[in-house]
Amino acid sequence: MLTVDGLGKVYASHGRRVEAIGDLSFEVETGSFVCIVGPSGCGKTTLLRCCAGLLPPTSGTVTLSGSPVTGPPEGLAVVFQEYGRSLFPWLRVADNVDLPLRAAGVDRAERRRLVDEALDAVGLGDAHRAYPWQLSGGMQQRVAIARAIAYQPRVLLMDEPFAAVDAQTRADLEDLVRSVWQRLGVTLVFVTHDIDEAVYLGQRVIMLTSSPTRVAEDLTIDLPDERDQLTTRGDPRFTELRGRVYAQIQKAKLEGKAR
Amino acid sequence: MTAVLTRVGLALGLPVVLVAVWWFASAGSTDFFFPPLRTIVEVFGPTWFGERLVDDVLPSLGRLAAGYAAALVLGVGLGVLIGSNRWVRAVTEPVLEFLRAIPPPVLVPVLMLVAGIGNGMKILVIISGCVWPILLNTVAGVRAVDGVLEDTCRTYRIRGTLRWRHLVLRSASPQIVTGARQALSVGIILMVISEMFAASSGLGFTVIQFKDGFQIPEMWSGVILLGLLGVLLSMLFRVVEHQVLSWYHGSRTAQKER
Amino acid sequence: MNALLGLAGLLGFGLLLEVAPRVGLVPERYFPPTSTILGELAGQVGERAFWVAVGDTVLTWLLGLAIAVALGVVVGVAIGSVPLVRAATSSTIEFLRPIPSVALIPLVVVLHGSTITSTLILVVYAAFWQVLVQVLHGVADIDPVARDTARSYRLDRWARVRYLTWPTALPYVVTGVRLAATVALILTITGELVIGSPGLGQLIATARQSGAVPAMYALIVVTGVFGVLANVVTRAAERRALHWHPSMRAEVPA
Amino acid sequence: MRRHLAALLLAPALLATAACGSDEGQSPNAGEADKVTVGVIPILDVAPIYLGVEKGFFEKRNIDVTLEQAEGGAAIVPAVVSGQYQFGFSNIVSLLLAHSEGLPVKMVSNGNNSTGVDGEDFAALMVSADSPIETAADLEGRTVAANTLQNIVDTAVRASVRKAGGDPTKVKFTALPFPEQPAALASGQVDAVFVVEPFQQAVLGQGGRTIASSYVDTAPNLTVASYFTSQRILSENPELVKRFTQAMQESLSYANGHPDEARAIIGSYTNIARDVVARVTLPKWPAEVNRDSVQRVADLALEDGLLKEPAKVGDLLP
Repeated sequence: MLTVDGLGKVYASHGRRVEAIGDLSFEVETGSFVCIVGPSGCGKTTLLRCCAGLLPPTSGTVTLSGSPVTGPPEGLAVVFQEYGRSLFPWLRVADNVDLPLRAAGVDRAERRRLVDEALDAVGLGDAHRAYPWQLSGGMQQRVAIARAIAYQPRVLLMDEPFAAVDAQTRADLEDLVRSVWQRLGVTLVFVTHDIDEAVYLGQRVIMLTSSPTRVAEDLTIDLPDERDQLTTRGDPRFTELRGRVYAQIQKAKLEGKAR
Repeated sequence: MTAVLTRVGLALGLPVVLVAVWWFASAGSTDFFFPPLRTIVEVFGPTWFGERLVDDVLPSLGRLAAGYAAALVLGVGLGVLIGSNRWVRAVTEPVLEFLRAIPPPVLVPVLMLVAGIGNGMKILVIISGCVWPILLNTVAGVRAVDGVLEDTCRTYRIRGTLRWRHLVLRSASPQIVTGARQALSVGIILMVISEMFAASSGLGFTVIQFKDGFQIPEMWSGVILLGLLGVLLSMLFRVVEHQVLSWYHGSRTAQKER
Repeated sequence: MNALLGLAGLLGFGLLLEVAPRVGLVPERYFPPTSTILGELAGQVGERAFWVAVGDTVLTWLLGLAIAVALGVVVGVAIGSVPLVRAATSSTIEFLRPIPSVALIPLVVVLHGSTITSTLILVVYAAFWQVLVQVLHGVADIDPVARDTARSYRLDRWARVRYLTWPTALPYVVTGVRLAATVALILTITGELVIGSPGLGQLIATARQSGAVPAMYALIVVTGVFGVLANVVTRAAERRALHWHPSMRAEVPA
Repeated sequence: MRRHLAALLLAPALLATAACGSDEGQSPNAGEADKVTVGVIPILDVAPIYLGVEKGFFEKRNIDVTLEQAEGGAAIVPAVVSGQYQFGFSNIVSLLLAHSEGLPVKMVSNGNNSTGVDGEDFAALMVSADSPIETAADLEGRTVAANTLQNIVDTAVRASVRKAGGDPTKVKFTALPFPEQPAALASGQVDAVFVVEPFQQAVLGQGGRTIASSYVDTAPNLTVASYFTSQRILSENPELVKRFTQAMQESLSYANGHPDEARAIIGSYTNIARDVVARVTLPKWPAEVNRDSVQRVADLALEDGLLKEPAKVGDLLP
């Protein structure tokens, strides 16, 4: 269980205080898939970095399985938005996936198996020897996902991972993430600014206000577990949920402007 | 096929023409200080391929190699230390900028006082000149490690040696290589200069001896040998760079095409 | 904040060099304390010979730099504008460039003795390549679309150089000047030191000959200050010349 | 190729600095004094020419002398040949080498000679006080510092080694300027030094001891150095050379006869401290070159392998 309790983050620079996150509290059940959406610039990335232990909060706490997060905790993986910068350009694809396992002290044979499996799972079974920059953007993000899979995390955080890939690739990757989640049984927190994506992917959607960020609404997505791009998106319930999230975000934007 | 021929022709054409011009223009030269190229080429072999190769050329190159290697280790090591700490960086930066700005040859007389006139002094001279470009470029490179990659290492708990090897050093390697290239030309300069000051062997020493003994064709051959060595070492450097930085050039080309 | 820390660093460095010889960590004879060096420096600054030497050094340096830049730009634009010439000269340039300029020392001494001319030859030789290579990069960097536009508007050759080649190459030229200024200073001082042409380098040689260790250090400090000045001035010039340019170019391994 | 390129590159540099360069090929205007530049080394040995200029020995022969200080004889020879200087001062080995390599040089006057007195010369082969080296023969396998190699110094040291019964080929030489030799000797970086005045005084001051007077060992009353000019000046203006030689001879004789004035003038063109100048041993300044000693040095240089073939000494001598 991932618990965010009273989280606040204030950036102070050049004498100006910018309150990025006001007061955020929510919980993510172990093994669940939660999407976080909010208007652009609402501090989604800040929230995710606090959860990952990459950024110390100004106030409040993040707790993972009962222990407070003060630095990157064990068993947590992050897939960053900037795939081009999160992969080591000097390592081949397989070595990129392999490096965290080496750091974790996994033995060679096991590492090999995990790397092969993870790359197969994302459909890159034949790209072991390529360098990341020889791949397209979508494929690079697949490598980043494979790296997370091979790491076998208990919690997987994804920070707008598909913001920079084209629409068709994006649909494929969404389905990939769903299947990975179902197979691995990880706790998945998925940050996005895309409302369709959030509703399509998550079991729950947490909507945020403009900064200073608060939780605007916590919505359960009662769509069936088996989802696919055609039928799920055609489902009237999908349209309804989507409309609700959309309205909430619009409201948050307006409030944000009014302030 | 024709494309290859054209390229070879373009690469060799001008050098061949220039050498030919030199050859024929100097053929009948009676000017003592501009001997015919033919004479220079004739003395080149006997002058350098023999005892002098072992007694002068190799010791010079050995000192260069030793000094350069030490400067690499020292420069990269200190550079990583300084570059990865904001405070250390802020404190040392002006001092380093100053030390780097000192033209390295002026340190020769000082180092002679301190380290005498033997191999130690000459290696120290080479280190003292080569270390700065490497050090400062390493600092800049380490400083510019990508934030996302840094975060990636943190979340995946990649630490210690693995982190130094696979994140810090590799990130900084394009800049380290730039520094190393600058250091190489400084090193060659200092190899020669240190031998012009006090020596009983070495390339620089021998060339000066030829000058003092008025053996002008031999002196020219020494100048040419130094030039060839410079060219050879820079070619060698390119081969190594190609190995070390293939990922860098590849990713840059990929970026440009996108 | 950083400036303060840097100042503290400089002071600390000076203090270290003051204390180390005083407490006997290093022999004072070879490592005079900072105060001695600075005192000596103050003494030197009061002497005419010092300023004459400074003048000679600056003259050699700037003259060499100016000649190298002028030659580098003219030759670079001439070679770079004609693709065939560029292709035909590239191997020669790649060969001549790494030739260490100090290899020419015996030659210039024999030909010109201990004169400023000798040192100038070294300076120009070394600095020329820095400029030339940058200019060639700059000329090669011309946007093909801009080139086609210029052609379609039937700009003549001179207008193309004036409005297309030159503005594109300018940032590279400035970078070349910055690199050349450093190299030129090194070779100026080296020439004076080794060849004995008049200037600061020769003063260092004289100080060495008479065993005046503090004077040697004082003069080395002066050369360091020159180096810093050269860096600061040329970097500022570079920023000024490039401020409009999309990429403040870093030196990339080419 | 490089040279041509360099020449091409440097044409503007040369133009720009023509003012500081040489002005060769000047022709004497009737009535006006001939302007000549003489390349000298700032050491004791050239006191006569400074004295001669001061005393007007050149002026009265219608020669306007400018003295230019250079690093060593090896640097002066090319400058004289290229016309940058009209006359120069150099040790005789450098001249013999230059001559044998085909450089058109010609001696015009004696320079200076050793005192001829063993143990009381103006130059000496010295070791430090605690050195086990007793004679020059003990230098086999040892390192000796010489200001520059391939000149009179290493030839003379080898002569001392030979005289003491040692094998001169087994002595190693390191090039080190005179001023640094005392310190190098004291710190043990070299086993012996060959120094001239005033550095002889410095080594004596630190307790060093003389093991040989190498110039004395080389030849009796050895001519160490001489003034020379180029064949071109000689053929274009033989009359000027003649006047220069006469002025030089008068200067040499005067200096030889007035050592106190010589000492006084040394203080004016060197930085040697007054009390040291008073103590140094002065060379001898005979007016005529000791021809036999030049021949002897030529023979030694041949034996040492410095010269490839016997020198035509007669062509070089005035």
